[in-house]
Amino acid sequence: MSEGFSRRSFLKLAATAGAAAAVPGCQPAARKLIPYVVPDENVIPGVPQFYATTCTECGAGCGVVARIREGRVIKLEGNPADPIGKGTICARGHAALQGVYNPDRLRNPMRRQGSSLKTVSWDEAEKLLNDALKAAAAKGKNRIAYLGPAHQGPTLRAITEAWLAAYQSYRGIFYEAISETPARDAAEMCFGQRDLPVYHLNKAEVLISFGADFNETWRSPVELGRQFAEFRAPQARRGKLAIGYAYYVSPRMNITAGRCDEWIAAPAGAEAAIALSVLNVILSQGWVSPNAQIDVAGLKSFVASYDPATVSQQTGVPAKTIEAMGERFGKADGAVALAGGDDPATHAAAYVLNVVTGNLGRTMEFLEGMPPEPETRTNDVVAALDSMRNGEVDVLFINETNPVFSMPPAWRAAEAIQKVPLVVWAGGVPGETAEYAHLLLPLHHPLEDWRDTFPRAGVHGLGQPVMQPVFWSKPLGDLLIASARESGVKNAAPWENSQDALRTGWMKLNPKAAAADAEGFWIQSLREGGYVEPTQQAQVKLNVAALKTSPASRELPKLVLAAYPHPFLYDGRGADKPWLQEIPEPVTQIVWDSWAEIHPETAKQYGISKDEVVEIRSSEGVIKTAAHISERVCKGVVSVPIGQGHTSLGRYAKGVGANPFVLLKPGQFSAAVTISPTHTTHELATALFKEHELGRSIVEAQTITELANGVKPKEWQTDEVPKPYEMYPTWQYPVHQWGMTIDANACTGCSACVAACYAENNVPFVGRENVINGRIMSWIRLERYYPEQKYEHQPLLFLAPMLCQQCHHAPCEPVCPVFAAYHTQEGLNGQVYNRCVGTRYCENNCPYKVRRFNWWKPEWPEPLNYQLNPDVTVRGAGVMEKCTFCVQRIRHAEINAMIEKRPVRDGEIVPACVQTCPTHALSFGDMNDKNSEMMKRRVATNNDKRTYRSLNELNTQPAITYLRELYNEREKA
Amino acid sequence: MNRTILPLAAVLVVAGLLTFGLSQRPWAPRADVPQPIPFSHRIHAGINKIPCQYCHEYARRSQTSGVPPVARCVGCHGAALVGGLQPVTRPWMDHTQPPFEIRWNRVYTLPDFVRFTHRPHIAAGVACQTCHGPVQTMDRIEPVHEINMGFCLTCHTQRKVSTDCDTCHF
Amino acid sequence: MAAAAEPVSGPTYADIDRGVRKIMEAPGFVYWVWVGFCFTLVAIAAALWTRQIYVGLGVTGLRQGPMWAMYITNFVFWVGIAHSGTLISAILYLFRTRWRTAVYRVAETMTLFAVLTAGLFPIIHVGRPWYAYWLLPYPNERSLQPDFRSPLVWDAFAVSTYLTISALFLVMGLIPDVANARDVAKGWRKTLYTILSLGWRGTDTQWQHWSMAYLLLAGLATPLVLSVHSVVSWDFAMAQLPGWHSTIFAPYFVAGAIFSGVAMVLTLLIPMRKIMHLEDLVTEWHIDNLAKVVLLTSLIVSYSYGVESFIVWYGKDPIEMMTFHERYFGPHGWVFWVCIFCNCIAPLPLFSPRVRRNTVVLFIITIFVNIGMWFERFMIIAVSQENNFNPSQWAIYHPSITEIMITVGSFAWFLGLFSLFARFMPIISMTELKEGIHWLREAVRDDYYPGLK
Amino acid sequence: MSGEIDVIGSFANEEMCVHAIEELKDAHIQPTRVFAPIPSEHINHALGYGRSPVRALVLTGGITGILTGFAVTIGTSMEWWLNAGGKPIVSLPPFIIIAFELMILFGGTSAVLGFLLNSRMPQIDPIPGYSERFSSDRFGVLVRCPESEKDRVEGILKGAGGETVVHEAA
Repeated sequence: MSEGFSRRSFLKLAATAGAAAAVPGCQPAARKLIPYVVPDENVIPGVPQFYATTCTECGAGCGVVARIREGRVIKLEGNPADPIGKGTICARGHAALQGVYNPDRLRNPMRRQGSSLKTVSWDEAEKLLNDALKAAAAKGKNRIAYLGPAHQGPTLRAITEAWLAAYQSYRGIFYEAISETPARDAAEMCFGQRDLPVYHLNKAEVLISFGADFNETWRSPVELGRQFAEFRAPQARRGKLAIGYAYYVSPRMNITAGRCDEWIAAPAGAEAAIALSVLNVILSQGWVSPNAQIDVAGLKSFVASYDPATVSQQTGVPAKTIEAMGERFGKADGAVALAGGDDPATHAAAYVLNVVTGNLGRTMEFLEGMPPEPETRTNDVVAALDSMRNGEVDVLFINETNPVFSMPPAWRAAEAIQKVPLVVWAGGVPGETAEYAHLLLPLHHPLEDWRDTFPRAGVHGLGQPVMQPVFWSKPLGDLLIASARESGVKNAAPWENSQDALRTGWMKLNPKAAAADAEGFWIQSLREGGYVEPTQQAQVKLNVAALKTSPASRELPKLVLAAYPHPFLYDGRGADKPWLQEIPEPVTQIVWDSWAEIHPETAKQYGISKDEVVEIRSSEGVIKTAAHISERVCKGVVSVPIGQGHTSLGRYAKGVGANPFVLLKPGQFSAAVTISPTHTTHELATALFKEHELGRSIVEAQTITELANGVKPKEWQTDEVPKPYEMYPTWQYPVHQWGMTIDANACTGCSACVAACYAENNVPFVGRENVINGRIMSWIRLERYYPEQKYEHQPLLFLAPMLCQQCHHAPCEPVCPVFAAYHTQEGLNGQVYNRCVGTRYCENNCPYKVRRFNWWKPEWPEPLNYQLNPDVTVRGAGVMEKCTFCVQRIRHAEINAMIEKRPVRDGEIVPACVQTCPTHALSFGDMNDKNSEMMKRRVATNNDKRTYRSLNELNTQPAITYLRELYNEREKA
Repeated sequence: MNRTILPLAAVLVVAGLLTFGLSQRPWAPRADVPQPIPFSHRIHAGINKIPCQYCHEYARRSQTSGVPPVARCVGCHGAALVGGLQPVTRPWMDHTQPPFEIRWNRVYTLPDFVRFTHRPHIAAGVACQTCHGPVQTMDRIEPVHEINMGFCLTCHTQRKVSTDCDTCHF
Repeated sequence: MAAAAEPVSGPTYADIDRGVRKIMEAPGFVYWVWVGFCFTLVAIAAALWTRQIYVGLGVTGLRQGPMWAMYITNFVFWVGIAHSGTLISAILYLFRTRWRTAVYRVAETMTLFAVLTAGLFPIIHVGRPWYAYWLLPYPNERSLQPDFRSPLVWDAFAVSTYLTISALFLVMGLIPDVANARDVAKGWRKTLYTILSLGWRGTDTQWQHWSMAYLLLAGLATPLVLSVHSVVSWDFAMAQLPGWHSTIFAPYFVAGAIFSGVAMVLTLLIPMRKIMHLEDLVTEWHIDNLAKVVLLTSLIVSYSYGVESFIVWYGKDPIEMMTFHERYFGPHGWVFWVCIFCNCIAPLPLFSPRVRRNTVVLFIITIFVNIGMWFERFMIIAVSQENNFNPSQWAIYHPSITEIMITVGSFAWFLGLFSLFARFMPIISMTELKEGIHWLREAVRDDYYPGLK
Repeated sequence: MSGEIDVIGSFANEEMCVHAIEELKDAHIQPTRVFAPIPSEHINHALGYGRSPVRALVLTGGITGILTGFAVTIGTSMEWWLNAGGKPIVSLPPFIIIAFELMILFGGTSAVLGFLLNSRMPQIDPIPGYSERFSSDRFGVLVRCPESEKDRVEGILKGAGGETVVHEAA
């Protein structure tokens, strides 16, 4: 960003450009043209720029490329140079934009006076902070506390620690509500070191996940999702076409479980027992790999009390199932066990499972040079809270973290914070904790700031600001460095500012070490968004001696709460972003709410009906939320997603749903609860109505055996149309004929495509009421169907993205009276928004129901509208809209090709959904070009035997061809 | 007979006037837009033969042609200091505006559901004057052609380039 | 030809004139209260519509899935109502049906106002009503015209043609009667009737051309009326939605239209006859014949229901079968059973002449038919969409207050206009009653039906 | 012109009116104008009228409608050549519907226009000899004749059962 481009001019320009490009049809366009005074060499108005940076929405640290138009970041896409995301990001990554442009972001420093907040200047605010810090430091050591998120990057971490040191404090608390501590504890127990392993699911053929939702929030979902898709892709194994066999053990069937072959319904807290029991089976059956070189006999005592029969009795999981899991896992050529959740025993069991079957170093490996443990240990967190409560802390600086919302009630965080004389909260959207702050400081959003990430050994992400700040905020690093300098301690912060700090730290990575090349390295790192260095496997050995005693099994209460992170809202930090609120949770398809998922039998037992508000009470607290009755949750379990129930955090989060943290004991995500119906109902908003496909070929699935034998699945044998039936001469598409191939088998339900579409195409979000009223606007949705009982074999879920099929015999087109819906010369199902009268006949006649009508004038509260893509019309009220394979991108590529006098290259055009799909389930290309990647995909490795077209019997000739979902036949129980 | 014809004639006259009045599109933007600076394209592009894209430098690279930055004006007019052009003495000084920030009034506006891009048009060798008229003869820019869909189509049809709707509407 | 001087019994020309002119006298207070009530409802509906235009169709209960519901139901309902008018005035005219003379003007007026009401609904229904004119071809700089392959364009043509032709037909028939009224009227009414009568004097040449024009109009209106509801039915039949995509729709809709329309004629006629004391002119003989038409068309409609379901069952298309299963037993299944009761069962008592002659019972039956036929359209339009191809997108439609009030407003609009017309225009054709005075007298002389003096 | 008078016979019913016309015809007197409250084929027949030219007009109108229908639909479809759902550009079956509707529309309007033109309507000027009862319950036969013929005509009319009025011709 050039110096001459001031914040003020940005806002002005953004306002003008925004108004000119993005207002709905009937408003007058901006009538003023304000040129630059001095033009920025790098900025061409109307041409996007791309900056590589990193995503900090979770700890995975994917690299992203930000697309900038006229100084505004309008879209995030994965950085292809990044080894984690490999050019893709998840829904949460996309929604980072709504963090930048969140209308509820703190706009300027504020000070609490009495019950009201008063705007103060930065000078005033900083003086207040620094004076308090100096006074506190003068009083003694450790009178200052810092509370921040664990994944704030090495540089900021260093700055924070230097700042604390300048004021003689070591109370830096780096807190994550959903903690990796159990996994590290288990690693310490098993291997004597606290690093976490990295996984290679793609190298396995059997996978067991004990509650690790690796497609949603666990560790690095984009990377693991990609590996999982590879694991599930059909490939020849031992001369047979096979796909990986996946088990998922958890109280609730989440979307990760839904993509596995078997979901083992276990009550919350029973995962460890089952994991140990599987280990028991493997050890007792001797399916131990000779390569593992471990003392099997020594391990047997570790699992002694967990023979399948006993565990079956405790948990209700059939012994036969456990034995089958053990057998598959033990005999597999490459297997991986993953563990999530709060119980170190589960993690330990999973590690041991991987080790004994010889998969250490294969599907699971430890690397040298892993980043240090980012989280503060629980004991230290509690100690810090205690000292606050005892009045031993004078200044508490909170960065983004929301302890009041996410800490267990037993810790009484709010009470502790209230005891601190000066609470400084710094961040974006003020949440519950900010309510207790005396001073509120707006921080740069990570996309406006310099930062680095160090997600795992060998991967360093470098983030640069991609735009000028939207509000009157400051970077946290700068703030802390300046503050540290104020302390008077010499060389307290040996950096000029946070950029300098980042650069200083970054230069240590320079492999050439020659100072002369420093600038080149820096520029290259900036350009690539980071630096990747080769890694080395760490030599770790299972410490059998530490595993002598069998872990005690958790007691399983009669009714147990299973709280789990919402796939998009995570621990609640996503709740302020309307996209994440509006993208349906993939299994329940519920939006803008929290819910208590209860098995029908349990519901009957407690007299709970659908959508009835239930009161869930544990020893810690009580919440009320609506019941969602589903067979996809274990009996005797109440499953509540974490993330909602905010009483603050902006207009989109406030007052939505309930917060299950209230019910939890420290370090646990399950709790014994009682549940009682309240006889009031609260409709859970969902965009999908029927659960079953009713025998229609919308999402098809087949077993791997059927695929190998070239047999069509039984359920959909009748829909075959022998040849495309044409009543009229076939329409020719001489130049291009755009099409898509969607591998339903690779779809993990992560919904990144949905988020990408929202971002790219200016799709408005509508809110809960409108979703209930059937007015959700997303152009692409995950079509989720549950299997019906009547078939012998069925996958756990039918799942495929459903978007406009761009039919060549489009039912929507000839019914449009005004040619608003028509077929373009390149085979697209065009929609001319300005021609649309709004008869809605097209949507009536669309069998896929993928057209969306603007029931209201779409609204993006300022400054969310800055995110709007100026290349796409914002549709006004009364207009039908739909997916056009991102026609603006097609047009852009075609213009480029035309100017360069060459044909459009395969892969040059990538619609937003295709671009972002972590598993590459979607691919786009020219159907005229048989060599395009997309067309090849339809025929590659038996894929020709699993192609289908959605609702083929209607002969709509869609341009989208799906590849059937694949699954393994299960043994009959 | 008069009693029959007169009312009919009155109706016809009113209808004719209405049709004529509405056909003048009273809601359309006015053609003669005053500008904050008496900048003359005639002097710059006509007499001094400065190429269009010298100032409207983004036209070949972007969708917008770009309004020249003040620095571009200073580039030539500032050279007067070394004996080149006469400096403009800013007779346009408008104290209601921030210094150096010229708020031009738009002459050409397109509805935002039309995606017009200068780049391919320049690449295809379409002269600026094709749409903007003989700018080099105008002191103050006035629209010569009403830039509507019919205008675009005439040219697209003649040049046998795409007239598919989604070339411009998406 | 009967001898010239034969003394006549029964009503004379003058009796007819007297009877009709009496209606056209200045109406009383109650009448104005009623008209005021109607137009207040219209004003409420208009206000709600204005709001709908301003904020968007979100104020309706429409949603993903049922994108068409109450508004289009109303459209089809009102077009259907219109049809009986043309049937009675044009088709029965061509057949020289005797009993039509007294009731045809009522039916035709109803036609005009029903089409007028119906024509509003597509405009109310669309997302951007200010562009609704794009459905009709007109010269423009884009040279872009509607897609004539779209059933909605056929609809636009059919309905606007229907509106024009039925208005012309009504006006044509009115001219001699308005001239009649002109000759006795005073004040502003005289001016009004003078203008509307276009200088009609009943001369031989006027009658000669009038007769031919009227006959030809009737001849043109006959295929038109059949085409209009066929076209309306194709709005649905051309779509591939199960429950819509059916070849029997055209005759099925036409029969339904006549059924509902004749019922509506009776609904209007029975109270009007009572209130305005028209028993002399609109005799029970007329009513009886109308009731017979209701019965006949009811049987056709019942048959259509049977055939529709039979085809689905016989076709064994699983998706269609499921749609029909949902239609009968789904969340909106009650709509189907309301239709069955109102349209198939309630008219059955009309087999009895006693019921046909009992105006109270007949009135109740016609109300049932009106309700039933409204729900039939609702069932076809909304309920079919609720159970579309993609089960995940199934949805239940709940009308919003806006839609309900606009629907109520449309009835008020129709009744208000009709009431105004009935008191200010000759609502009974004097010309045709006179023309067919023999039949009227016969009905009286035979004393077949009491009621005439 | 002077000396011409209008003799108007007024009859209570159609039969008498027809009778009077026939009587006049027998006396080689052509009734100038007949007023009737109802359309009567008998009167037309008695007057010796043939088929109305409205027929031909309606036929022309109908054919014009069909041709317009096909011209508009085919012409405008060919102009843009837009593919909708893979259907042919010139899809005759739907165009037949448009042509049919236009046939009715044009035919119907021609019928009304034909009627108006042929019967010289709208006409505000009074028609000589018209009496208000002729729109109600009387049939009138007007004979314009020289004053000399008055008695004979009056005699015939009265003989047919009418009451007569004599006016000076306008």
